[in-house]
Amino acid sequence: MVLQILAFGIAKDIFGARQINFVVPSQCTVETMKDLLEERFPALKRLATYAVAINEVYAVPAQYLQEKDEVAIIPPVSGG
Amino acid sequence: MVLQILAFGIAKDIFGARQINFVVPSQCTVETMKDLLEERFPALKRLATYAVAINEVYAVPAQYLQEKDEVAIIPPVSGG
Amino acid sequence: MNHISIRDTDLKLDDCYQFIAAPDAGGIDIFVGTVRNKSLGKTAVKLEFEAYEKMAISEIAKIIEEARSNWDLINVFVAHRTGTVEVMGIAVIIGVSSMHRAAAFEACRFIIDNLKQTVPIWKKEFFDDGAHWVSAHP
Amino acid sequence: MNHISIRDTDLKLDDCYQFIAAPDAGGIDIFVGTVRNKSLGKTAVKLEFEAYEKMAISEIAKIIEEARSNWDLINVFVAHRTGTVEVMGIAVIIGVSSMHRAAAFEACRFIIDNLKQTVPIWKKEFFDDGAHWVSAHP
Repeated sequence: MVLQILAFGIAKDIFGARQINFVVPSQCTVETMKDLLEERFPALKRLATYAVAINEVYAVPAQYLQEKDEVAIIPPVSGG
Repeated sequence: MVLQILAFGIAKDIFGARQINFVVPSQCTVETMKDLLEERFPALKRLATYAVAINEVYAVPAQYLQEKDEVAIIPPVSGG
Repeated sequence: MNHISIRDTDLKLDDCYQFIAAPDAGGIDIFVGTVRNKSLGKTAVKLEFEAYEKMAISEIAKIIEEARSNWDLINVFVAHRTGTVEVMGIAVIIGVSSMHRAAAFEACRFIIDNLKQTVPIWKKEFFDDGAHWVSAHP
Repeated sequence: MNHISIRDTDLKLDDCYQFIAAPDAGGIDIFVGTVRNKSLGKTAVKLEFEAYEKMAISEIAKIIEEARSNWDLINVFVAHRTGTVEVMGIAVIIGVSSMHRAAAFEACRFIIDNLKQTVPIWKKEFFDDGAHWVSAHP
């Protein structure tokens, strides 16, 4: 399936876009998606850490993704 | 000697004036002055507590008073 | 820098902010004490504040010095009203800027907590059916 | 009541104060985060903030709900900038009113501390010689 993945902060710089289309297996967890993303964008591995949000909520690694989900890459936040 | 004693808050109401002249012995501590004041103004004894300031600094009971001192009665403070 | 004032006219939040803002400030904390509409379960109409002004200023200065010895502060602002303050009116403003927000929060709270303990200012509460000096009696 | 906003225009302290002031408030605490002129020992020129706005608002709402479950609060105001903020400009304002000043101080600090941990907002610092996303790398 094709995920539309939003990127913010340094992740947007790494992707070169605010949003990318990214192909993943149909049964795909957050953890698997991160592995695949890091293969395509190795610079992600150099981040201090980064989280994934699904439909505006922080996701856990074992969570499964759906094609219609709003997926977002959340690099270390630094507001305030 | 004659002390000029400033009064604030409820002490001003008890004295009936913002400042009174009050006669004390020439060798007079804060403690003695308080005893004499309470004889003349028994309502002072009903206060939760009250402090004495000499020249704008909180005084201790054993401190001696001078005729030129700026003496003030400080009932429980309630600013803020 | 420190600002200390005791005044019988309206206190302005912006005066505080303009004084304490600084290019090296990482955190600014401001406490505002306002007049409540209720006290002791009764409806308060207004308050009157009376101050022993010279001593109040020197006691506030001592509190600020103690705060500065405990925390690394940039600017400190303390202003307190005298005279009549209506419900929701501002009785006191304390503002602190620091490189670090924890210091700003802790110092601001330290200053208001100590101000309430030692600074010679008195509050008289007016109700529909009378008035009393706060904390005067046990 | 709660106010939460993420906006690309100047944040006003008075907007915060007007929102949180209340006749039953015994204490009001306001935290203001401003842009510092120094970071990592270098001179900062400006900052840019980017937010995942919808999620930032819902994460802030969660923090406020947690604060309200810990302390008895009247009104809570949280506003955060996006876009370019110059040195000394206001990046964030948190305001809390409560019956009790301890609650106002503690809740205000809780909210800013948590906001910095979980709310999806990112800060890019611009120096004379380049720029970087804060906290991105170890």
